[in-house]
Amino acid sequence: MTGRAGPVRAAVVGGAGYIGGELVRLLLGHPRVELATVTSRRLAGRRVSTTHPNLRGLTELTFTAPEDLGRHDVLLLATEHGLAMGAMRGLLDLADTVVDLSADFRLRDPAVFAAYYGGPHAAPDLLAEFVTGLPELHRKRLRDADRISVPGCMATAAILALHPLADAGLLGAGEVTVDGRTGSSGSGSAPSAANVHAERSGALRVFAPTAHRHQAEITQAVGVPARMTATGVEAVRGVQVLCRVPLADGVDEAATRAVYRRYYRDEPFVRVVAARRGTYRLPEPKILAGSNFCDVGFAVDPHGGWALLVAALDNLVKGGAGNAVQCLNVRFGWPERLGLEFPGLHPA
Amino acid sequence: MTGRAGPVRAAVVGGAGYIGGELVRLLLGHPRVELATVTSRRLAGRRVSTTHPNLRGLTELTFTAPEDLGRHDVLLLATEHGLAMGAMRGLLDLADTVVDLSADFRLRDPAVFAAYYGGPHAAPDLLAEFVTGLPELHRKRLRDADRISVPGCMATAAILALHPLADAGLLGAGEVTVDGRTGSSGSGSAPSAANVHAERSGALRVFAPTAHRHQAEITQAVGVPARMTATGVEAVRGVQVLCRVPLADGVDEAATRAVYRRYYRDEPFVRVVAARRGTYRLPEPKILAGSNFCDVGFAVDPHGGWALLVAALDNLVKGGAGNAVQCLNVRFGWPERLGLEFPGLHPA
Amino acid sequence: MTGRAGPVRAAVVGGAGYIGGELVRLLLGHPRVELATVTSRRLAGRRVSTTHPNLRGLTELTFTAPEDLGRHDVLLLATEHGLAMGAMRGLLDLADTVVDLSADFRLRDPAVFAAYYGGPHAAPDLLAEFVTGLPELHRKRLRDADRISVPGCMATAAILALHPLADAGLLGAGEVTVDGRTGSSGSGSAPSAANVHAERSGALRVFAPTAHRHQAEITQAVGVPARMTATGVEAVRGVQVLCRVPLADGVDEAATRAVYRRYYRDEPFVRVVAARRGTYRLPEPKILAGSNFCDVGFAVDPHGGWALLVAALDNLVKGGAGNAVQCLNVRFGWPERLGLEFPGLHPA
Amino acid sequence: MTGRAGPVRAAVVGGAGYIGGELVRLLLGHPRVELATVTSRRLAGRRVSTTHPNLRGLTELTFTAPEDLGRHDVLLLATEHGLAMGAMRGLLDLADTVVDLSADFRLRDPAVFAAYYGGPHAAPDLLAEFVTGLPELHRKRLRDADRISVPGCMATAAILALHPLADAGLLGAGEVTVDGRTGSSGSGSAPSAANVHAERSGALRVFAPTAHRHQAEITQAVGVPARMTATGVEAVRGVQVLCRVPLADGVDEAATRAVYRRYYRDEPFVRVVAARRGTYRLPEPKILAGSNFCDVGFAVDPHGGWALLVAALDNLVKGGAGNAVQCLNVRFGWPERLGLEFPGLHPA
Amino acid sequence: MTVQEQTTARCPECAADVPFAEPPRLSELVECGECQVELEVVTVQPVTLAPAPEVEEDWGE
Amino acid sequence: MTVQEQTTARCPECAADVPFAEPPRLSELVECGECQVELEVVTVQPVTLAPAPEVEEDWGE
Ligand SMILES: NC(=O)c1ccc[n+]([C@@H]2O[C@H](COP(=O)([O-])OP(=O)(O)OC[C@H]3O[C@@H](n4cnc5c(N)ncnc54)[C@H](OP(=O)(O)O)[C@@H]3O)[C@@H](O)[C@H]2O)c1
Ligand SMILES: NC(=O)c1ccc[n+]([C@@H]2O[C@H](COP(=O)([O-])OP(=O)(O)OC[C@H]3O[C@@H](n4cnc5c(N)ncnc54)[C@H](OP(=O)(O)O)[C@@H]3O)[C@@H](O)[C@H]2O)c1
Ligand SMILES: NC(=O)c1ccc[n+]([C@@H]2O[C@H](COP(=O)([O-])OP(=O)(O)OC[C@H]3O[C@@H](n4cnc5c(N)ncnc54)[C@H](OP(=O)(O)O)[C@@H]3O)[C@@H](O)[C@H]2O)c1
Ligand SMILES: NC(=O)c1ccc[n+]([C@@H]2O[C@H](COP(=O)([O-])OP(=O)(O)OC[C@H]3O[C@@H](n4cnc5c(N)ncnc54)[C@H](OP(=O)(O)O)[C@@H]3O)[C@@H](O)[C@H]2O)c1
Ligand SMILES: [Zn+2]
Ligand SMILES: [Zn+2]
Repeated sequence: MTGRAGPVRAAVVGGAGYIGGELVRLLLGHPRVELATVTSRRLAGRRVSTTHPNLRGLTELTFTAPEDLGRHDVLLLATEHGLAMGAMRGLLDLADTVVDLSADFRLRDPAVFAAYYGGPHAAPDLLAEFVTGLPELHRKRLRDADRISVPGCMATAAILALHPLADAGLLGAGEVTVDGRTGSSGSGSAPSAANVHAERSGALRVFAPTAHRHQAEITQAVGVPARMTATGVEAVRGVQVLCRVPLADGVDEAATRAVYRRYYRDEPFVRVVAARRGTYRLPEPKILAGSNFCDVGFAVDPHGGWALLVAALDNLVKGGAGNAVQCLNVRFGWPERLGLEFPGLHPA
Repeated sequence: MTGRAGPVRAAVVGGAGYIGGELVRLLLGHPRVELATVTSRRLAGRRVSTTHPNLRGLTELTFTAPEDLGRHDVLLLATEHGLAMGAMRGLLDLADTVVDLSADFRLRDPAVFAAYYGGPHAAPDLLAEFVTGLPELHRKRLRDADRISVPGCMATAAILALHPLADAGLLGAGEVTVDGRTGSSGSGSAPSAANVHAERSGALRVFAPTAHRHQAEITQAVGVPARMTATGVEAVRGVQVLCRVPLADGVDEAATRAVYRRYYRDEPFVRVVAARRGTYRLPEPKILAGSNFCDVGFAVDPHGGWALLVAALDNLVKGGAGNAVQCLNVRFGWPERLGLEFPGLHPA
Repeated sequence: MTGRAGPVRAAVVGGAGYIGGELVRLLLGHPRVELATVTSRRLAGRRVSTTHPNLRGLTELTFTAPEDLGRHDVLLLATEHGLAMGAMRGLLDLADTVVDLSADFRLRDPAVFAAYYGGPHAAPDLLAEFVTGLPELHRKRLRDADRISVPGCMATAAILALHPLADAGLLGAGEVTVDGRTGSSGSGSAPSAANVHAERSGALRVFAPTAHRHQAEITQAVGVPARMTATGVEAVRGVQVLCRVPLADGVDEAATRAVYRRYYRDEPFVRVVAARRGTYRLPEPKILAGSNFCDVGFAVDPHGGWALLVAALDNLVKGGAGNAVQCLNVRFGWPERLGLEFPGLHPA
Repeated sequence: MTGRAGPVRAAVVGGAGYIGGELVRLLLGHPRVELATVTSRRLAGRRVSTTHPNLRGLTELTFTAPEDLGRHDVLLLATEHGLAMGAMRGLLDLADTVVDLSADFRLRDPAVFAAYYGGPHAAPDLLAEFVTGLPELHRKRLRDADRISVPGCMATAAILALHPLADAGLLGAGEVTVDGRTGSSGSGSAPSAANVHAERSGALRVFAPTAHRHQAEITQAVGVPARMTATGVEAVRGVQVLCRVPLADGVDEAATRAVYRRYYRDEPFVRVVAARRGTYRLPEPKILAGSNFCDVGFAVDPHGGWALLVAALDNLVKGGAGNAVQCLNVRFGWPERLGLEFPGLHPA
Repeated sequence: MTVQEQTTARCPECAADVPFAEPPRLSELVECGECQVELEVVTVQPVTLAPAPEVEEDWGE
Repeated sequence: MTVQEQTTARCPECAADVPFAEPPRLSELVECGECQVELEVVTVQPVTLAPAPEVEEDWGE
């Protein structure tokens, strides 16, 4: 689709949470979008900038009760998983374009969904209508997609690390393992005994030792079975994944580097980071906070046979809200970087 | 009182919280105390070491419901403020010696209590029976005290910083201001929107801009009016106070140092820290985590007239549980350092 | 001055440091500036983005040796203090407009400079030519200023907190005290025994107990003597100041609020933050990282007579590089927010 | 050997570093050891407690120049790797018992040493004389060992995680991978561009993507080839390792648990931590700071075939100085917990 | 409607003007943008505000 | 000058193309943009690069 004239009117559903707040930040700064409505059950009537104090002075919006949500051009859903699948039919009546950031429409196979989310899907027939919101893999289909499902934060990082090698046929036979590390915002804003500061601070919490849910998304996207563990680390924002992969015979560092360079040469938000000198040789999330970059790197074992792939991103940006905005840019034919220019900070 | 033969049987009331857990840790390691009971409303029947995982392998104790609490030699109360004053009469029947770590019996004047805690005291007649559990000021009275009220964490630091100068008559006329900084464990273990990790992490939260409650304790102990602000800082444990004081005419650094050295020469748990070289010149809490030290230092303005006093401690140890154990050591005639030998870590 | 057509060619001198890197980030994103040159003694020939890894993919610039620096429209100096004053005459030949971010030209009185910086100024006759780079106080003069000296990070926060009350005549007689708290980037990027991670991490380091240098800048700007202490806190970026001020008779919260609201109503980068509810009631730096906001708030003692003023900013942005860019925007007649739109993050 | 009467006179060589400081802390608190000497090249003549401020008030020792080191009963070497192997012959003349905490005498095979440390060993003939200082594996030999080499911090954790399964024959065929995570104190106290606070803070630095040195120690101890990666995480102290292992046919969680429980039933410093409820289900280092515990846990994939083993410890205690003291306790026939009673803190 | 619409009212806590998007209803709750206090509309002509009863919020440490 | 200018050379470490702003001089040092290795110009016609001798950089923990 080509660009359109007036601003696109958007609503964020579930705007009091962390993904919701990040959507609000990005959409307020987006020159082609008019953020008209932000919903919250708990905080209807309250100012958005009290909950998200970085936005003070930038918006006078107050939260709208979900039942008062009217028609918009685009709905972005930032609700906890399990909600969107039940509400989707009603929501599709309210907008031509719906972008779901929850987990509900990420897996194409309802049986896989049931296995990973502990129950049947509430709208299995809609699953096929959703396009995965990852421009690096699905840019073409996203150009006219009106049901978009944004992948999980660690899944996005792992897919962007693994896909080039898989696609180029450089993976050898054998197991792919994914070790995810995530900051505390990855589990949302609701207080609990596990995320109170004194308990969560300084944690190295192996909360998913054998089969993190995102492994299903990774396998679906990359086509190879992955085993995924995940650890909560000391950070608010930020995700890093380490993928250990077998390499096909004779694949060395130069071949690996060539694949990544070619694959991501024109991507606006993926950088290949695999340096031999300096302090920041492989991707790290801390310099990515607030930015839409996913940094991807690799280290090939000098004796050959396997490599460690490393990817990092901000879970709330490229791992969620920023990626959703990038999808909108693709969908509406806008420049893909629009509203997503912030590069991240150093030092940080 | 002189030493006694058998172990003292102790119970911790409110042992699922942070002060309660620290009492459990210290009493389990105390050679003269038998920790017989730890109560919790919410967790009765559960293992103490599930809540306080540092104690795994050290105790098989489970939490007891408060209503099942029987007779002990000593009760240590670690409940949120407001509870002990109502329950005190009943508790006094259960033990000869009661040490209250909550705020309920710290202020001798019920009117001051009411002004600072927003309501009348439930047992004003008992207030006078309590001795302030601060051996540095009240060691003699503590030797046979059976109702002991341990001061607040920031109050303890401020009192130990201010008292020597006040006592020696070195304070000038004018306002004393106290700036307290505290880690997140200072507000207890109950999750809330304000202390969820992503919100509390990296905070510099001026939560008491004009009159923190501990200023009433400071004024009571030091005899000069104090104005106290308080800020939550990025730390789990640790308190630091900065006291800005006017000095009497002619008081210089040498005179100040002499007072502190004399005052704390024989104190087992107060160290005078005011160095002119090195990285750690004035007291900092990070090297005190787990230790019962309160470090006290000062800097006299080169042009005279005022000084900055600095004190640091671990809010859960010298600012609470450790101080309570030190009081027990005094009360039962044991060596004052018993069970409190851990010096803190460097680096930390 | 009114706007000009072509881009302004700028050079950053001392671009390998933290202020230098932040200038590079902001100028690369500025639509009216062409960043032509970045100098470094140590790293001449090396890529700028190896030192500042957030800028990977955004620039191919390499560092230039200082002796190879040629003519530009604007020079921005980010060298350690003491360098600019000696080099200034030579630098003034290389550009019409020079913005110094170091401390060398902040104090108008050479005697005050000597007292605070431990030696005579190397170019005292140039001091009067510099305009203080704080648009909130000097916007008019900055419109055609070609020698601009950007104030210190904590000084900026304190001045923006104090100036409205002083200007409105609401300060009472008596001492103003300033308590500054700063992250580790405030002392630059050179490794030392004091800022190695294991020592600096979790610090509450009272490194300036009696007279931090920025107090001279505050006194110069606000016209009242200030006593300033400073503490290094656990953070990379971020400054917060607490100013305790006496209030003139009868000044209450409503009067105070009215002054701040009026004073900062049209300021693009100062927000008044003094809420009675919510988690973020007074200014905190963590939500300001990367942003050019200075948040300013206050709490008036309910019994009257004094107030606590609180201000927060990112030391590298509004406390340095961002403020410099804002000055350029004023100087060249561009919209004042240009290139400075990033609002900061929540959670952070 | 059985216990001896008088105190053992000990010297710490390299006492200004982090491992050295931890040895000083532990030996000062050890009832059977007299810490007579602490050496430092750089700081000879300076007070030990200026460098290690947690020890203020606990020792009046000053650093001794290495060349002035005289005879002692025990020498503990805490120098950077590469030093001990050259100096060992001279040091063996100065004491009957030498405990080396550096990497120099950990590997029995000089060829392996050369491959991992980039050069030939300076005293290959001495390698066989050293007993690995890991009581859990070598308690019997340590009882009369006079040359003890303490393993690396991450190696200790990985060996304690892997050895029970390997020993019991429960490992299947296939690759063992070890993912180590370490705090900043693991790389010592010397300042560098990589460990300055603003760079190292919040890091997730994959500094050893393919073959960390400790993998040679792990393979030597466990008998299976291991591939080890390592990441620097935000922490000062603390190490965690995740080992992904293939399981022999039919090995399930119950069998795994049985092996660990049996293996570590009587170990004073290894706890099996693999809970299904609570916040701390698998080992985490933050509650172990200062303690000599190594917590070991596991999660068996519900579909069988592999398990994730997790171990955590304080790199300076069980990962170094504490382990060395435990070895001394074994060697001199003292109770194995002596001087190592501190259990760690919660919250932390 | 002929009633003249009042678009702001004064916050009783901090004296700031609190704007209304539409004519307020009695008992409606609004939040003051200046001090974030929750306010209740207690009269509508003219519009006056009073602090809404609050669940005691614990912010202490 | 008639010498044809070569504007890039191959990094011997990672095979990336390393660009030059101007004709390189012998022994000049350049940094590979891909892998950040420091390279020395060892011949100029054609331009070839070799890893520059490095002070051993300690990056370990
Ligand atoms: N966090 C991430 O990194 C991330 C990344 C990608 C995708 N996602 C997905 O995005 C969705 C939202 O995730 P999130 O992290 O933003 O979750 P969240 O912070 O928990 O927010 C979700 C919703 O929960 C409610 N909520 C927020 N704070 C609450 C509190 N303190 N108490 C009670 N309810 C509260 C709010 O709705 P009401 O105000 O209506 O009650 C909010 O809109 C999820 O489906 C998640 O899977 C998250
Ligand atoms: N924290 C400090 O630094 C400090 C220092 C000195 C004195 N004090 C004083 O010591 C007393 C206890 O303080 P604290 O910091 O230990 O408070 P806390 O952690 O909140 O514990 C107090 C009690 O609250 C209950 N509790 C704990 N966790 C909870 C949760 N997640 N949800 C609901 N209830 C929970 C528990 O009782 P049940 O299991 O019975 O419900 C616990 O025993 C207070 O009076 C305080 O003023 C504290
Ligand atoms: N940091 C702040 O928050 C802040 C705020 C406002 C103003 N300022 C002022 O800005 C100026 C620069 O401050 P800064 O914080 O950016 O200082 P900095 O990081 O130390 O940088 C200053 C210069 O020091 C050199 N340098 C950087 N890293 C080094 C290293 N690892 N070893 C040796 N030299 C190194 C570099 O010059 P070469 O490459 O040429 O050697 C660099 O350009 C100062 O005058 C300061 O007062 C700072
Ligand atoms: N850190 C760990 O977690 C750990 C664990 C197990 C084993 N180890 C091993 O223990 C040994 C010592 O490690 P470490 O971590 O204690 O190293 P470290 O802190 O660097 O100390 C080693 C020695 O380096 C010198 N040194 C200390 N600070 C310095 C500074 N700021 N500048 C220059 N030199 C300085 C000191 O010797 P002088 O005063 O004589 O110059 C010090 O004794 C190493 O062989 C290491 O492999 C370490
Ligand atoms: Zn108001
Ligand atoms: Zn290269």
